[in-house]
Amino acid sequence: MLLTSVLVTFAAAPLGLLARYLPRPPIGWILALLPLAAFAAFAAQAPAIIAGERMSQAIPWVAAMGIELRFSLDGLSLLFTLLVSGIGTLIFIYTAYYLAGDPGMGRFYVYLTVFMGSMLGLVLADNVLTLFIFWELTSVSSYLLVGYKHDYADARRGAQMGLLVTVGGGLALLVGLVLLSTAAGSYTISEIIAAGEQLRASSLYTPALLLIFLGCFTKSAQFPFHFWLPNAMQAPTPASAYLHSATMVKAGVYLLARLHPALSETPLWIYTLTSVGAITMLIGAVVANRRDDIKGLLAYSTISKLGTMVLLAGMGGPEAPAALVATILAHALYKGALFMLAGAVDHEAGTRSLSQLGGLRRLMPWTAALAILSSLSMAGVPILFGFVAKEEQLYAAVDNGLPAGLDIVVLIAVVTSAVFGVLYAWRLVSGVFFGPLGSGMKAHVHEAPAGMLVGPAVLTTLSVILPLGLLPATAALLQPAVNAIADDGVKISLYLIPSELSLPLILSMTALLIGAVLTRFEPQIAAAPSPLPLWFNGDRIYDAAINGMLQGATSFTRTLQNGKLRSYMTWAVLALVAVVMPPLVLFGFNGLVLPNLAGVGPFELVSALLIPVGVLATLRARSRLGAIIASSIVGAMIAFLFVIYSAPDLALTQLLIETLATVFLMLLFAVLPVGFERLTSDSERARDGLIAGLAGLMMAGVAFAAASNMQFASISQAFRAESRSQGFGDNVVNVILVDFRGFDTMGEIVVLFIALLGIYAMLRLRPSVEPTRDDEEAPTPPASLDGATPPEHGQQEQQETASEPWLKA
Amino acid sequence: MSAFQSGMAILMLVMSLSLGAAVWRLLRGPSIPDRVVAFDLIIIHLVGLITMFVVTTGELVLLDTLIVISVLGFLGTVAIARLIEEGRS
Amino acid sequence: MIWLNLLLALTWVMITGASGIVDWIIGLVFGFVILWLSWRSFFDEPFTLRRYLQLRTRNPLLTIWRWLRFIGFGFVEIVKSNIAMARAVLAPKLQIKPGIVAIPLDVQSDAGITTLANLITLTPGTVTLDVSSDRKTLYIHTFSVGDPEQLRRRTKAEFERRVLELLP
Amino acid sequence: MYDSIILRTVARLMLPILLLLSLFMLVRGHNLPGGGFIGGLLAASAFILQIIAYGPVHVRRIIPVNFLGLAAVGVIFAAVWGLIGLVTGQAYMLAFWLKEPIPGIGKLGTPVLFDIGVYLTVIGVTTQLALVLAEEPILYPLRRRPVSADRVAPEA
Amino acid sequence: MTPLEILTLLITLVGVFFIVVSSIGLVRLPDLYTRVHAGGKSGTLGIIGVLLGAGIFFISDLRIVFKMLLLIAFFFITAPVAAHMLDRAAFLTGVKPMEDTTPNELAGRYDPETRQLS
Amino acid sequence: MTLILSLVVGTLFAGGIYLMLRRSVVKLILGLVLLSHGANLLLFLMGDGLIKARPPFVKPEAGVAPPDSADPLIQALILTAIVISFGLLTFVMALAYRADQAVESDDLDAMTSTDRL
Amino acid sequence: MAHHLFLPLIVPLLSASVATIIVRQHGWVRVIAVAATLFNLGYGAWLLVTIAATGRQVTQAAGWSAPFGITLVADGLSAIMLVLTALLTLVTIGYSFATVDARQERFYYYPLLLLLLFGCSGAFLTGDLFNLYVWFEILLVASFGLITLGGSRGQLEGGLKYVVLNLFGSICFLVGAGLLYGVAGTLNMAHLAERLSTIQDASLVTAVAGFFLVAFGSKAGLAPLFFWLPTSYHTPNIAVTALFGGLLTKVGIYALYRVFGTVFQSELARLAPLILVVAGVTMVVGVIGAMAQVNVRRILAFHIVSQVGYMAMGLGLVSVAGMTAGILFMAHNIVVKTALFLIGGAAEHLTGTGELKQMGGMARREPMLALLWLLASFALVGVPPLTGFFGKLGLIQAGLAQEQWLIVGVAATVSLFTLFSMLKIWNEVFWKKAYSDLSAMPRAGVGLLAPAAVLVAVSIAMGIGAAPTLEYSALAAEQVFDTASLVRDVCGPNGCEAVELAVGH
Ligand code: NA
Ligand code: NA
Repeated sequence: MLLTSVLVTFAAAPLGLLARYLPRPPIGWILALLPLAAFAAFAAQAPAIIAGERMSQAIPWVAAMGIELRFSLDGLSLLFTLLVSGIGTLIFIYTAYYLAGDPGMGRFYVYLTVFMGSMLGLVLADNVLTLFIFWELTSVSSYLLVGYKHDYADARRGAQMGLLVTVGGGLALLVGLVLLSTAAGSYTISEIIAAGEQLRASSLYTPALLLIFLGCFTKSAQFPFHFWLPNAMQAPTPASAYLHSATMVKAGVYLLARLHPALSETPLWIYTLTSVGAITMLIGAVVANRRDDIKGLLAYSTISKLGTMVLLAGMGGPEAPAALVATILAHALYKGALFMLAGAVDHEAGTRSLSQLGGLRRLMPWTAALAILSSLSMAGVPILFGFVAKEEQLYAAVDNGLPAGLDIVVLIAVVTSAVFGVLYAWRLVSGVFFGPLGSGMKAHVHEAPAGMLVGPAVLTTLSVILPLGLLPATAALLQPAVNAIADDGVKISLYLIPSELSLPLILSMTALLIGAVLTRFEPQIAAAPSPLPLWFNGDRIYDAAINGMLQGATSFTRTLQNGKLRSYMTWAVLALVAVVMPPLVLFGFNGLVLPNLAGVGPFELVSALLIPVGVLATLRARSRLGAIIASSIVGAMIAFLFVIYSAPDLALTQLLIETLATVFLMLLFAVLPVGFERLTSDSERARDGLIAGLAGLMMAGVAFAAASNMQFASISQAFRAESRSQGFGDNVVNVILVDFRGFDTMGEIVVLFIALLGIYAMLRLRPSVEPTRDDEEAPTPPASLDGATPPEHGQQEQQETASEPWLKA
Repeated sequence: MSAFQSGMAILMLVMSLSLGAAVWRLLRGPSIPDRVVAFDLIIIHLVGLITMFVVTTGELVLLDTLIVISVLGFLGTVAIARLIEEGRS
Repeated sequence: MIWLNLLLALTWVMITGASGIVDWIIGLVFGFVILWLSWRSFFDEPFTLRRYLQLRTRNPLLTIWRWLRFIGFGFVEIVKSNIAMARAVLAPKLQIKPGIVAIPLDVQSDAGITTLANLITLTPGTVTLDVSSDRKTLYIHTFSVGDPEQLRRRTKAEFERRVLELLP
Repeated sequence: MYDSIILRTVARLMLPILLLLSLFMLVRGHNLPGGGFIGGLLAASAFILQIIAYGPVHVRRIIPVNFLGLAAVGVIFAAVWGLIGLVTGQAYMLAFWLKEPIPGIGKLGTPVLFDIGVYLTVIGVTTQLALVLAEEPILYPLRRRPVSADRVAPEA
Repeated sequence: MTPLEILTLLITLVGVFFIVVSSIGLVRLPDLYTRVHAGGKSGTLGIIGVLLGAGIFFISDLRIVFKMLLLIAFFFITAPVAAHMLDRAAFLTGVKPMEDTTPNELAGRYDPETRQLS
Repeated sequence: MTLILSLVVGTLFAGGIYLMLRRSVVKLILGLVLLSHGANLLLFLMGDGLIKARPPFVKPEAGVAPPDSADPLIQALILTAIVISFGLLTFVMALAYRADQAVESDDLDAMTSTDRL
Repeated sequence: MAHHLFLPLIVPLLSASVATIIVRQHGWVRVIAVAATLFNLGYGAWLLVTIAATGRQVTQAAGWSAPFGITLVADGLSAIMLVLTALLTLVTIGYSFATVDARQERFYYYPLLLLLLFGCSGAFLTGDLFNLYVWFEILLVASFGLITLGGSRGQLEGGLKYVVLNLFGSICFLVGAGLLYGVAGTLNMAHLAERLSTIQDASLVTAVAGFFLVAFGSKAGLAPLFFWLPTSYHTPNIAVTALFGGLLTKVGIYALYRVFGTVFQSELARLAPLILVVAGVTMVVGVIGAMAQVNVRRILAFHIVSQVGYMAMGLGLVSVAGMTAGILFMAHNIVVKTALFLIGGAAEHLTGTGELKQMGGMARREPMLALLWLLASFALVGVPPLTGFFGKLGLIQAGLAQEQWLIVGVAATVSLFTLFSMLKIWNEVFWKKAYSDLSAMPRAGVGLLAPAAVLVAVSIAMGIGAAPTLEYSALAAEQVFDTASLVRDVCGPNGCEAVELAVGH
């Protein structure tokens, strides 16, 4: 069933394209059946899970890499699957209204469905690599959703930013997970968790954990990676509501919670998560109060809450797991609703700016009512579920597992964030729904279509009714999740009114009070100087990093890939020297004795020495022709050496080729300017001379070392012996060429043949801008250049086409 | 080494030195045709040296290279001379 | 052409060093194929058997004799020329007064002009520089020009006459 | 107009001689220096000498061979004999020899035929290359650029 | 030494002598046109001498003798052509003859455009 | 002689590389030519020693090539390499010529357009 | 004796030669090209299965016993490369039908493609070092012809650098082969492995191995030898770029795997740190270059360089796991890279330019093309469950297993930058609004889409079927390292020293 749910979701994704042909609200209700079915299926498992069962399912995939499609459903997974599919159902309905008439709606549903499948896979996965695969898929589908309105630069930027940050973190996560699995000896999550003791003792623990943190922090928008989340608000609101508040951003928290039993309670875990979580929580809370855009406000409040969750995951203490689970649920309920309502407002009023909105409570009464209730939940006002969760947070904060000193700091931070939470909830409500009518709104604003309010209504209702009598049931549902996080029998007990006047309750009330008081000073707070230095702005750093990288890359590439062949050649030669020279010098001359020069005949010596002379002449030649002739002497002398040293075939071939090459070279280059221009400076020459000299010395060394270091008998003896008897030829070289190694020769003539084709095409097929005379038509010679006929034949014949192929005839 | 071979060896050495002189002209120029004349003469030297080498060693197989070398010496000289003309600017 | 074919066959037999009847036949066949291939470099008209078999020389023996005599003459001239050359080159002080002299031509055939030019080049003190485009003048470079007129006369008398005999 | 009578006459004379020499190199290459490559290159040299003396147009006219096609045929000719081995269920290029040597030529077998393929390919490739290169300035006369005098070595 | 060897040595000596002469000529002579004399004449005779020497040495093997004769003929035919080509190329590319080259009846006879020689 | 020829190989490589580091296309080609000469000569040294006047041909009387004759295999390899590098070099020549023509300069540093940023 | 190994060589060769002769009959030439390539594809697939079932396939050219004759050996790696080469060529030919103009066809475009196929297939099959050199030259010169075909200024300029630098690499190869023959006296790879395994400690052989490292590294495009690639790959026909982009550098990698995995085993261990450094630098430099570029094909070209670094990493880890991952990565990259070039090229073909700043609006105009691009680029970046992920994961796992933290870190980081520059193309070409009215632009027909779609489908199939793909890669990697069985297969049970020159064993 687990596997089926994930696979069916993916398989059903193309169904979303139906919306392309029917971009009207009813399609949303139809398509919502898919997440609804999933919700129903998971909900059906709830009793069993509550009863303490655990479902598992696995099919092998790439066993050799440790990848196995292993899924398992426990309390934590159940909570998330219910959130994903439940809120998914509402979003699916909402979308059809929000995007009504948009031709891209089909695409949007496809992305949404893929996302849902990925998210389900992620929370169900019981194999780290499978988890990672779905993790990445959520990033990708999120990218497509954020960039849905890709005609706008901001949408592209937001999408790209989110993807780069989350994928970057994902890569770290991947390495971390592999390390973790290496340490645990298994890729199965449940087995990894079981190996907690062993893991914490492993030397891989620290690197693995840091890398996993990186993955979780980027995904869950923790400081300093939080900046991508507000930019992801470029997504159409359904996506924001679904991904960026209710589900995907919690993936990082989910993973921390999932690994909590195995990896927590070390200083690294505690301090990192506590500090990052607390900072994120505070920054989010503060900045949310400075945003004018309602989605921006909600995004920062989400960041703040994510920080809270990470803090709860890290701080330890008996209440923290329960508080974490409650917070996840509460946040999903009110934030999902608020986002959808913000979308409704945007949809109807045509703006999301607080300064341009106002007084909508009369024009959009239902929206206003739902928004107010959810905001109260967000503010933690009693009898709403947000209050219950906040109580839990404060309990956890009061009774945290941190060392003295730090515990107080964390407590203060939690309270402070609660204060700010009241403040931004108030800003949202008062700014949008109260006061005079906003200035920047559309002319005739009216209530959003009912379908658009279904989702918010359901979620808000839950926020309201859960505390009204369903708390035990909720607690029962959440208990298995808590068990998954904290295996040592931590009990979750949710309550609306505590039995006694406890410190958390006092703190909660105090925070509400202070928050209420501070609402008086809201304009001053919004206008107050930023608590963070100006440069310390994720957006700006991101942009600067991107630009800096591009500029750096450009100037680096310009320098390196500068288009100059000689510079590339220099690299190549230096590479050769660098690779060959050290081993040659170190080991190449082992056991060599200096050669005996006595057997060298004077006339061979003269011939051999004429080669360097020819080389030198080629180098020093000041005209092309001079250089060509000088170099051909080199070839001739080499051929001569071949003759003397018993290689007549070689000498003949060498000479023939040498001559033909010279002729070809002359044919092509004799017509160009004859003299060489002086193009390089003396210092360049000196440098090149040094490089060339070094390489030459190395070649001499390696040649001599190899020629004096023949350790094995060559196979050529067999050819000498068998040339006549088996190859029926006396010229051993030729027998090798046409028989023993005739296959080489075949390749060789093919090389010639291909070279001909290439040269022919290159010379005759010109780009159309150049004067073109293609193909084999024989050229008509201009009178000045070529003698067409020998004089004694008198009359000039009519030009035949030389392509007259007797071969074809 | 027999007296005959010694004699030939001396002659070959002389030829080698003479070859050096021709190469000197090749390097010295000054004009391109000067170099080509030297090239032609160098080929002649090589033919001569190989002939004498064959006479001393009796390795007749090497003799067959002479024809080709001569042909190529001619072809090369003529080609260069001809193309120098084409290329005059 | 058949003569040339025979000549090629002879060459074949000589360089392969096998002189059986089969070798002659192969030489003839190869020669024929080669001549057929290079036919158009000798004749304007396409290959015909009649043209191939046509004999130009009436008295082959006489021709051969004349050629041999000519070669002998040439050889002697060449040796003379080289001794003169060696003297000039090896003299402690170079004494050369070069000049370029035009010589009017009577020979008109390609082969004749070429033979004459080569002969001039190989013989004392002179190198053929070029032939005028109307093939009426031969330009020669001479090592030590005395009287240009005398040079012209001598060349025509000693060399061109002999060449004209063979190749008009 | 390049028209040295002397060169042309000699070049014409050389054509059959060099071709004969090239066949000689081909035929006896299995036993003495030579072979398909050397023979082919020599034959190509014979044609190239004609190109030098007469120019490519004339050579195209007097030797109306599609050399590119010849090269292709040479490759096919060289490759195809190897198939005998393959179709008889043995290795490609396995040598098959006639029992008795052909008088005047020597022992004949598929390696010799292969060598002929090499010969044809080399002739085709080399001659066609020379022709194409020699035709180049005729088809595309070069636009000359002035080179400032002070930067050029004062030679030639 | 057999008489054959002596003869070979002598003829080869003559050949080498002339080749050396041509080399010296190449080095010593003042301008290209005179150097062509050295290369074209002495070089040719020299190589012919050397080839002849070899021909005599291998006189018993007619095949070799013939090859040597073929080579000699080849040099006879081609060496002057090379000399002619070089002189002509030099003249056309503006290689100046030495100063007291008189008369110079070729001067100005080439058409600069068509390179036709009148 | 091996040592001397090794040094000769070294000069060929040094000269070739130096020429290839110049800016003229013709020098580039000549550099390649020298380099392939160097490679061929180096290969030649890798045979069974430098053997004078004993080419690998079957002696009619023996029926085999003398065991101390020159290494036939390395000769065959060099021959193959020579021919291959002929094909490639010709290609380079034609290409360099065409590039020269298209750019209207034989300065390699003028041929940087495809890397321009 | 598996004489059938000659078929994938002879068929393209003869087809190419015949096609050259009848080059003016375009229709027939196309038929020949497709038929020959299909044959190779089918044969490759058959060989893939056969090798999995019965192991290495060996035959001897002209029947001469190894190590005297030239051995053809096909193992898993050969078969993978063979089949991918044929697939790529086939796809490219299909794409060429829609994009290559008739003039180029007349100038031997298809024969050259077939000859490239011939050269690559030969390189993958030969078991002889010098013969490998010959095959390298064949495929190089065919690639020279293709890259300059068309003769535009860019092609000539880029082509010159391509050719010259590759020739330098070839010379290094030749010298290396010569030196190795000098030292070890043989050319057969099995025999070489047998002989060199008796020299365990560092020696001259290590220096000789350096020549091969430079030679193959330069074909593969490793730093600092890659410069020829970005300068030339964006200049020819799109189809040619696509084929080269997918295939050619991988031939260099193949040779590195083959020669260092089999012949130079102890040298490989010695040079491993160097190879890893080179791999890392290559990844980084390549991706930096890609970030700097503003042209579709030039970005992709630099990516080739960067990704070759990953394949080199697979070698540098000196383990079966590393090479397995390397082979997997290579197979993935061959397919995906070509797909990307084909898709980006299609956009270029339709828009008439490859400059990012002049393109746009393709996502709306050509959604199918956009989808293909998205899939292919995510595959390239390594987004699971597309192919690239498994290669990357394999490398990371193998790297961590060898405790090579640094290279793993570099590999992971570089893939993020790869994503970044791929997004650049996606943003500029597909997502961004068109600058002008695209309604006059031609539509992407089947001819443009189908070839890329085939490759993307293959990539997805390789991702879903990652298990068998990985298993085969592992088999291939094991075969590369298993010299003992290689010697047995090639020279018989007594080893190569015991063989005498004769026809057959
Ligand atoms: Na753009
Ligand atoms: Na764009």
